[in-house]
Amino acid sequence: MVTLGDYLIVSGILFTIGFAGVMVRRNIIIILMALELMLNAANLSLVAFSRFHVDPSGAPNYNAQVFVFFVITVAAAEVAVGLAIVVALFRLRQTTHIEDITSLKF
Amino acid sequence: MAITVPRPNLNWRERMFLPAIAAGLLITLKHFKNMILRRTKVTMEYPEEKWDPNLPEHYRGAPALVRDTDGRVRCVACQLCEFICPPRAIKIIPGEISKTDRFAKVEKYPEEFDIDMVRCIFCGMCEEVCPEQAIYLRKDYAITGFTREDMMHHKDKLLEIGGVMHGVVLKWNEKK
Amino acid sequence: MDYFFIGTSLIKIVCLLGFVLGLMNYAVYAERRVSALIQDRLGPNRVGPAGLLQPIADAGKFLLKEQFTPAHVNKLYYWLAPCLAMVPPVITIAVVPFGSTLFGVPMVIADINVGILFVFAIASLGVYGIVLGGWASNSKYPFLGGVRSSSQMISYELSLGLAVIPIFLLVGNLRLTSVVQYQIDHGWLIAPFIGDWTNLGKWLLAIPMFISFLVFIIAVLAETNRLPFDLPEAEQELAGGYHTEYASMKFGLFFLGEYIAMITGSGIIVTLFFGGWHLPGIPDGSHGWIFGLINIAVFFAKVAALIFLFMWVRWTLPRFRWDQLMRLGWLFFFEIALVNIFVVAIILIYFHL
Amino acid sequence: MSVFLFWIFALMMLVFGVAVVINRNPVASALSLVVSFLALAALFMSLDAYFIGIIQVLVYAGAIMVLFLFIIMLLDLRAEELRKINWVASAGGLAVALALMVQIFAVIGRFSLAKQTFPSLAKSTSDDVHRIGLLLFDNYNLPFQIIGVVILVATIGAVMLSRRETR
Repeated sequence: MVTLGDYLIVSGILFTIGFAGVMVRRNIIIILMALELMLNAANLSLVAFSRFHVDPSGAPNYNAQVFVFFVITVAAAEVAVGLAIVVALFRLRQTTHIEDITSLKF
Repeated sequence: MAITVPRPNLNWRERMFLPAIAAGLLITLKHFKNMILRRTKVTMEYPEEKWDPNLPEHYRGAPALVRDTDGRVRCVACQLCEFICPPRAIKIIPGEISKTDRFAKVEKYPEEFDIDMVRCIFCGMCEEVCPEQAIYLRKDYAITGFTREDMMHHKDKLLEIGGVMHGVVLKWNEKK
Repeated sequence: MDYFFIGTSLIKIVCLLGFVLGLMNYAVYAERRVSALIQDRLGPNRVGPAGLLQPIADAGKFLLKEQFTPAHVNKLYYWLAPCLAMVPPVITIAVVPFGSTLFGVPMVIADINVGILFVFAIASLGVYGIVLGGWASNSKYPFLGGVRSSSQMISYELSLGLAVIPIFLLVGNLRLTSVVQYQIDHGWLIAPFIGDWTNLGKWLLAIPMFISFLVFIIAVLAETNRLPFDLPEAEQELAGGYHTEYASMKFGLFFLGEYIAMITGSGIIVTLFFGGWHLPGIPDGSHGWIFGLINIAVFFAKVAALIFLFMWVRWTLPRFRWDQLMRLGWLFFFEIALVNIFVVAIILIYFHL
Repeated sequence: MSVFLFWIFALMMLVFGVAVVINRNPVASALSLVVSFLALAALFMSLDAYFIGIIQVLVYAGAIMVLFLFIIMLLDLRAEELRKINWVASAGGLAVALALMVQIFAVIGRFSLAKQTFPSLAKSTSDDVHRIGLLLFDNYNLPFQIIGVVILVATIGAVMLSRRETR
């Protein structure tokens, strides 16, 4: 049978992959994608905990799923703003490489 | 100089576009309905349904050589049609009629008479120009072939299409 | 494991898939005939009686043509894109209830409690085939088609989602079978006053439901790239759009995917607004297998009628310009669908429907 | 069967997650991320969270990733593939990530509940949309409204940022 630990480990590995992506890659868009991976790793463990924590009535604890819902919504907003910033940066500097964008003021 | 076409000012009902869309849909539905009820004239479905009975009197189809009532080829190889033919589809090799022949006064007959149906434009000028009324545009329109050679109408093919034509015979007439 | 469930599900999947693929081929044939009739022509009538074997000839032609891959394309994605275009609409059919019951087996492949969300989720994946096809072709016009397609789909998905919320305010459930059951009990949602003629609330409800229907059907037209909104493949401007570089069966998959999307879209519209398999006066499948078959036939007859509507619209209306399409989606349909939700909610509370 | 499916989808998610990071081509990265999210949605469904799974596909795969692809294509990022890799920085980043993973494993290893399997639910087809909706509009009403404001602000921000400078 699949245990809670299996889900947590998979979630942890996914988080690490996302983290490594943020650390290693130098393209802003890829970094944004890796951030999404990290958010989803958190979502996975939240849903796993929700399913693990069964009420006396026999239903999973939906509070965690509400949190996941919030995370997804905020992630959507974050991506919209993030990509708008990337487009604005690209218009100014013609690059999405973070090593080319080192000055604080344009 | 550019001409600025003024945009019409639409009132609110026209601005909704829905009545216009509905009217357009009704028009296409009317066409659909008329087609279903077979009220619209449509293209003839050719191989099943032939045009033959409705061909007009002076339809210009494939040009052909005709024989007279005595079975003689009326062409005298004067080569006027070859000369007039706009796309130069006609090629005639005349042959001489020997002095001893009954028709020696005719002098020439077409030894070979080729019409290249790839080139022919069915203009009817050969028919118009022929002094002997030997070439006619008949009502054949299904002229097909797999090769260019198939599309070359030789003398016997032309005579086969042409058949027999009644009426005046000038040069071949013995009495004249 | 419930072997009965698995067995019946497999039979349903195979039968429905076969039927829908056949329907798709004949939808292509019907499109050609209907367009011809609307334009005072005859259409394909050579192959077989009245041209009925034309789809088989077309399929044979698609399959036998050379599988040509241009040299400048991104090979993997170029081959992947047509498959991606075909798959989502086929998957979506799984949740549509296409009949009542037959021998006690419900005639829906997956009766899940998030039915309509599933439809939207899978339908939103349909854009990848087109975008990828446009991008992998590595050529101007397909690329423009792909970019147009992605922005168009994002714009119209909003209206699509908002247009169905009034229905779920009424039904109180996302399950598509309960939508059908609600319509059996309370009348079809396109005309909720039927059977309850004296109820003013139902007459008022008919107005927002009709608006909802209009917005939904227009959004479905935009999602399936049918003609007033076929900007991604506009022949006159983009030389065919995202499938310019495709030939033979790869083009065929794009082409047939569009028709399957049309069938699926019609099936969902029928389920949401026209009572699904329900026809007043005909009992459901629990009264005998003959009624079960009639219910399935009724469903597909309604789908066919809607497909005819799609074709009729296609051969009547001209294509929108790009900025008009965007303005229409964002500034008109989005707002009208949003206001519609409030109107329905007010009617529901005021009349206790 | 469910164990088999779990590992299939978990492996799929992780493999394509790695593909996101190591692909040089941004379009390939974005598509790998889509596949990874689809597998994640399957994992959510295996945890009986149907609503969340579908929302995952609808929002992430259907909207966010299309937006990513759209931006990648709009900016035409293919030229960036040829850049040289800074191996020292990459190795450092990987080392930090590995340290984090070791730490996570250690924490989960000590977590006693992690060895238990999931308790069974009362009925297999619970109406989770209904329950989540009730919670959302009842207990979490204020956060829900704040989320609405956040989305509004994000929309306005995105429009302002992507507007061209008019002089």
